[in-house]
Amino acid sequence: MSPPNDTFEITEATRLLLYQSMLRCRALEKKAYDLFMEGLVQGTTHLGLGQEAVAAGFAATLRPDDMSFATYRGHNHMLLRGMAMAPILGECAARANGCCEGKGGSMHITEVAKGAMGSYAIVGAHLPIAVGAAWAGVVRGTGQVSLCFFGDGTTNIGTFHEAVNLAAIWKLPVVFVCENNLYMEYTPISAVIPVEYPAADRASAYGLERIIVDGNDADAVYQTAVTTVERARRGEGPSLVEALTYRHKGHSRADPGKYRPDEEVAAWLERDPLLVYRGRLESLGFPPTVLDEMEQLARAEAEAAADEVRAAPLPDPAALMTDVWANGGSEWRN
Amino acid sequence: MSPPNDTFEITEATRLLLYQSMLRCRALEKKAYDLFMEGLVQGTTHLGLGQEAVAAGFAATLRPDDMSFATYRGHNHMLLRGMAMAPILGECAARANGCCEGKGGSMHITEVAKGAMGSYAIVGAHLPIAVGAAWAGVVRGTGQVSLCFFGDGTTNIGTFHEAVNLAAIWKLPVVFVCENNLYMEYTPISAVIPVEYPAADRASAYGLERIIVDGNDADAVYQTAVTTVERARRGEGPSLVEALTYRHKGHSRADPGKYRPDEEVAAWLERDPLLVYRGRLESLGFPPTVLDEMEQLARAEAEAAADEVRAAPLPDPAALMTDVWANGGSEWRN
Amino acid sequence: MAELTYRNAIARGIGQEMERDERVVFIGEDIGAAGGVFKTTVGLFERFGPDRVRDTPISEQAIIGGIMGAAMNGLRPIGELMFSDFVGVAWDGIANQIAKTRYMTAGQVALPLVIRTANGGGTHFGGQHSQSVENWHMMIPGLKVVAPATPRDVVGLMAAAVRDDDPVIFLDHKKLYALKEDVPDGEIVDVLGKAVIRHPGSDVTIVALAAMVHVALEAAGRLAEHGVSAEVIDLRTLVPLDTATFLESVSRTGRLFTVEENPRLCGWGAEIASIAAEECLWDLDGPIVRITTPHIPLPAAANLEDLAIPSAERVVQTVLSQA
Amino acid sequence: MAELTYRNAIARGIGQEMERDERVVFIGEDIGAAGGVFKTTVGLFERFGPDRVRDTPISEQAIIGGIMGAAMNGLRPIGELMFSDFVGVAWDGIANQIAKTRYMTAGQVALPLVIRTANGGGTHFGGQHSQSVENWHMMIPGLKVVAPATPRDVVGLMAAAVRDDDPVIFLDHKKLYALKEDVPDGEIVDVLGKAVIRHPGSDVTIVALAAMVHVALEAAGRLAEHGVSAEVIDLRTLVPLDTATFLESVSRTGRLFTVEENPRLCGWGAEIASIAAEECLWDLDGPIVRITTPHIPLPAAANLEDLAIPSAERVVQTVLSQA
Ligand SMILES: Cc1ncc(C[n+]2csc(CCOP(=O)(O)OP(=O)(O)O)c2C)c(N)n1
Ligand SMILES: Cc1ncc(C[n+]2csc(CCOP(=O)(O)OP(=O)(O)O)c2C)c(N)n1
Ligand SMILES: [Mg+2]
Ligand SMILES: [Mg+2]
Repeated sequence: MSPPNDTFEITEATRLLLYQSMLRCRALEKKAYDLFMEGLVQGTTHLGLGQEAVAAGFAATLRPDDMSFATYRGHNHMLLRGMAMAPILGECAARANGCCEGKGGSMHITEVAKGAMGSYAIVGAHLPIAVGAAWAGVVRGTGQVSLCFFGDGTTNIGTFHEAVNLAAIWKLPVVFVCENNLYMEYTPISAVIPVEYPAADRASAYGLERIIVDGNDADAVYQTAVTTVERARRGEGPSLVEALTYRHKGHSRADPGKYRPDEEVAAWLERDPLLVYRGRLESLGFPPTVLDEMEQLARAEAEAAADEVRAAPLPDPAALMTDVWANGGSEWRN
Repeated sequence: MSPPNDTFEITEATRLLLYQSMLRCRALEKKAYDLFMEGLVQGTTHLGLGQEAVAAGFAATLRPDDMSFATYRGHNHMLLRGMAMAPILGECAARANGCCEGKGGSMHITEVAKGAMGSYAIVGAHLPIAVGAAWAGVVRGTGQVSLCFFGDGTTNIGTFHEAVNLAAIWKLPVVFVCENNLYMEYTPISAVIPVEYPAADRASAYGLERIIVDGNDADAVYQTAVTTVERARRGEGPSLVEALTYRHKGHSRADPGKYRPDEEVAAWLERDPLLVYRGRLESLGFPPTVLDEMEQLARAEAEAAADEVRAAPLPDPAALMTDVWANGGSEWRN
Repeated sequence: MAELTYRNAIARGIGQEMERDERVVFIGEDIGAAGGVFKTTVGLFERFGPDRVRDTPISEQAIIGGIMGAAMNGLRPIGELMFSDFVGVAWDGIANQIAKTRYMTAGQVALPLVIRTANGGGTHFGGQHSQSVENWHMMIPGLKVVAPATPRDVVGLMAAAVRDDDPVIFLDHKKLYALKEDVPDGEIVDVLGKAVIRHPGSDVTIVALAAMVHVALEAAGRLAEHGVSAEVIDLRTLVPLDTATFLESVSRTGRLFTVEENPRLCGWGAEIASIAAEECLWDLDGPIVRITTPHIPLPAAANLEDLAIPSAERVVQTVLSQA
Repeated sequence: MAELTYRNAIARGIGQEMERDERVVFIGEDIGAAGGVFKTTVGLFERFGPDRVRDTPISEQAIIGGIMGAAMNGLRPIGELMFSDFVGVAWDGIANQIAKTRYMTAGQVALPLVIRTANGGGTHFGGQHSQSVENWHMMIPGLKVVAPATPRDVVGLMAAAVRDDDPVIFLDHKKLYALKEDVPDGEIVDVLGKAVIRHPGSDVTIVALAAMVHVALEAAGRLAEHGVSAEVIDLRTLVPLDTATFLESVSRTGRLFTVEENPRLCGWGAEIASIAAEECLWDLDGPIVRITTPHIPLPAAANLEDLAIPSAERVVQTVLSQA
């Protein structure tokens, strides 16, 4: 694992932002979980509980016009681009207040106006999309960076290869971030790759540097994010980052995650990114009361959002036939 | 470039076989070219003129039940699995005597009974097919090896990545052979890859060795073939070989190949694999008269095949509606 | 005879065939130790071991190309794509390679393989995990297409699919996984290309498939209360297509309705309607009416999805409005 | 007004739009310096430079995903797939991502993009380089589908496609590349969703598309000699579909024939026939007849391919046999 880049100091303000970001992610997703339990979520949902440090570290480096693309496990990434919690939870519950008015569902959290360019439900689909968006930024001279988050299992699908290659040859401002949480759905990634690190050990195939970061350490992620985002912004091309992390829950709502050895789960729970970071902040002298208060705030924000969802109406039946086309409608004939 | 493996001697008989193989490929494809000129070929055709050493070197190592998969530029590979010339030329001309009765066309030369498992017209399609065939051999315990030939440009498509990865993790007996002839259709491969060697520089992404061979030197190819095919046969898994070579003509019938610098073409024509090999054989003391005679025989074989094609009828109109299904027919309703 | 769910029928059908013929192998994502993400393949890995039941990487093109190659070299593979929407990722392999290779090689290449996938909506998974894609395959010459409506048919049609020497797309319907019925013990083997009349009737013919069969049956029950006798035909397979059964039915009833889960344009319903409009026009006593999902992607929200997919109520109202 | 080939009309159409709007960019394999493998894009690279006309690797999924992303971030890209058969390699991107994303995001994501590709048979390239795939796209909600029959329409419909704020599949037909006609100078802009009557008639309505328009026109000429007055309708776009034009025609002629290059099942012909069978059944004086390629992959041999694809002779015989 590359040592955290310590050529620059992380400021106190950044540290608080990172912690706050993680707390908000955690609160959001716990609330999503509660909403299933209440029977408010009818489809599926994929939580990033345990992977918050990756989302926090990268989000902290972005400009408002940068573009983030994520998977179905994308709530955290989308939240930290500035989305409010209610439209995220509302979409998980497919309510009218959802960011996609309930038409997308939990796997498609999106708010384009905030650079939350979407959550994609088909493995690998968004990698070339993120590349194309970055290219458009170059053509238009905007200086935008495109962030693309995906899992370890995604490194075995064809679009991964095509997208990283295209970004590399066109030197596009894309940061590909593989969140290696050791599993696809039920199958461990180690069973289906011939190398140790699914993303990092493939970087050289695209002329890229091998970058591995502790994905449960928000500081380490942040430093890697600064380096790779700046590199992209300078026009020096894409990076492929592998962040080692773990999901606390099963793959999706339907999965209790029983295929994982108890000791493995326990070891990673000890390395919970929030615990790790709280410990660091305390040892750096941040007062526990402030940290507690931040946590309270995050929870209150999530609870308020959940209340909004509970009160939100179902989507208007008229929404069924809107927004297939740019004219707002769905007519295919005259 | 790896030096030719000289841990074993190439026998005289093998040398003659390699030369004869190349002569036959050359004669076959020159004849295919003549047949266009005569207006007998209506569709397209992609010649491997200049790339014969790759086909010869690998074919010389195979067992009859091994399986070769190639691209539209696959005439040579299919020929050297033991196909006769007439069914190949007949298929190029889409005549009734073609190996696919004229229904496949020049891009689909196939004779399954000979291990000539087909020529595939969509870039990358055959890579996973070759992998699956190898897997079936393992399940059935046959000891077969699957050979998969493709071009430099093919290394950028998704199936390349998926197929090589699957073969690597399942340790399947596949030898992937990238014939790097420097160009896709009109665009040089160097314009679209971020590494120097499109296949070799990606081998490590699949835990495989980096293997580059002079694809215009039949001995070097043969030695690499022996090593990689034996490795596969021993159950030690796939190899990814990059053979450096050049096509003498344009990409296909429609392409005069004008985008290539004259000096580049000239330099490669000097390194014509047949010239190189003839020189080597002569310097090893093989009598020129014997070599000339071999050349005559190859030409005569091709001329006889061309005559068969010229005399062959068009496909029977009834063939239109046969062989969609295993029952021989094409009915989709009762 | 014992009660069997549609879900369990899948493993039973595959198991029956793997037991019988050792050339039958099965690959896909999470199908092995995990027993499938819908628990449709539970027990197969334990019974047949990792050589014959094998988890793959997330590489659908390799799965599809892989079973094609395996079929070319002596196996009779079944490949699973987790959701039928994912055929898009492997569409070249399905539509261009598997479907066409026998024809393009003048019969040299045999491809006795099955692609099995969880199809259909009604589970609120959103637009990319809910599609009915049987039409995508029906459109491609060289593919056979099976979509069972009952647990018994899952077993019998799976056997027929595996034993068929041509590539078969086997679309089990997610919404039906919990459906139960009594199914005979022992081997069940059907033939492809036979529709069944699930409910005889004399006033109108309703042609349906998979989950829509149950919608049509419920509608037929309610129509009876309105004095309309509806015949419900379950197509069971789209290719081969049992045209005789529905043409004969229409010749008796004079009215044809199709109930189709797919988006509207160019579906199997259009094919059925066109065949009838060409071949039994003079038997018709009124327009041919297709009841389909509108031509829209499927929404995630339950209330919207329920509106989109044809319901018994919609079928009843449509038929009555035409009476 | 000058003579223009269908082939050159493609570059003219794209050039017209790139000139007008600098957000229009164009990517694909060998489209730049090489001018396209069919020479359909000659001159664009020289005119607009490598930032706006860009050669890609052989990575169709990246091309399609790439233009989607580019459209999300302010461009109006055109992506070329060299042969339309290759949409199979990128089908997830087309059918699941591009088609559905606007709907799934409740209108947030605008995708003003064009996928341009060389479609159709008659050039003896074999089963994987000759398909007509307009039906594959018509079937997917969220895609507009354009298939011009003439050089002028290539320019005008390309302009309409590029200016449209929705994803448009633009299928130019390989067999027509050499076709010439006089085309007005200056900007040409059509609207999507307007069919044209290419040949007025009163006895039968023949609906056709792209290369089949010319087959239908030739047939109409010959039918006239047999005393049958055939109206030939060129649909020009499948989505949006101009149903009014053909329904009105059928209401006058009483007979409907479709001439379709695609394999038989579930094509646009079936859709047209179904619409007519539902909406103007009482106007019909006889069965609706679809003339299609049989449900087979296309063979490479010229004599076989010519038999497979509908010919003027086949149209004439079919119409006469129904008279
Ligand atoms: C093309 C495709 N194949 C399979 C799936 C089903 N699926 C959804 S998530 C997933 C596992 C993905 O693993 P990984 O990339 O490691 O991401 P993670 O879920 O661990 O974040 C699979 C197989 C899918 N959505 N798309
Ligand atoms: C998926 C796909 N994309 C594009 C093509 C068109 N095409 C045919 S050959 C070719 C170039 C292939 O280059 P390479 O792999 O280097 O093989 P070579 O022709 O040089 O042997 C292209 C782009 C195709 N057949 N399939
Ligand atoms: Mg994972
Ligand atoms: Mg090449």
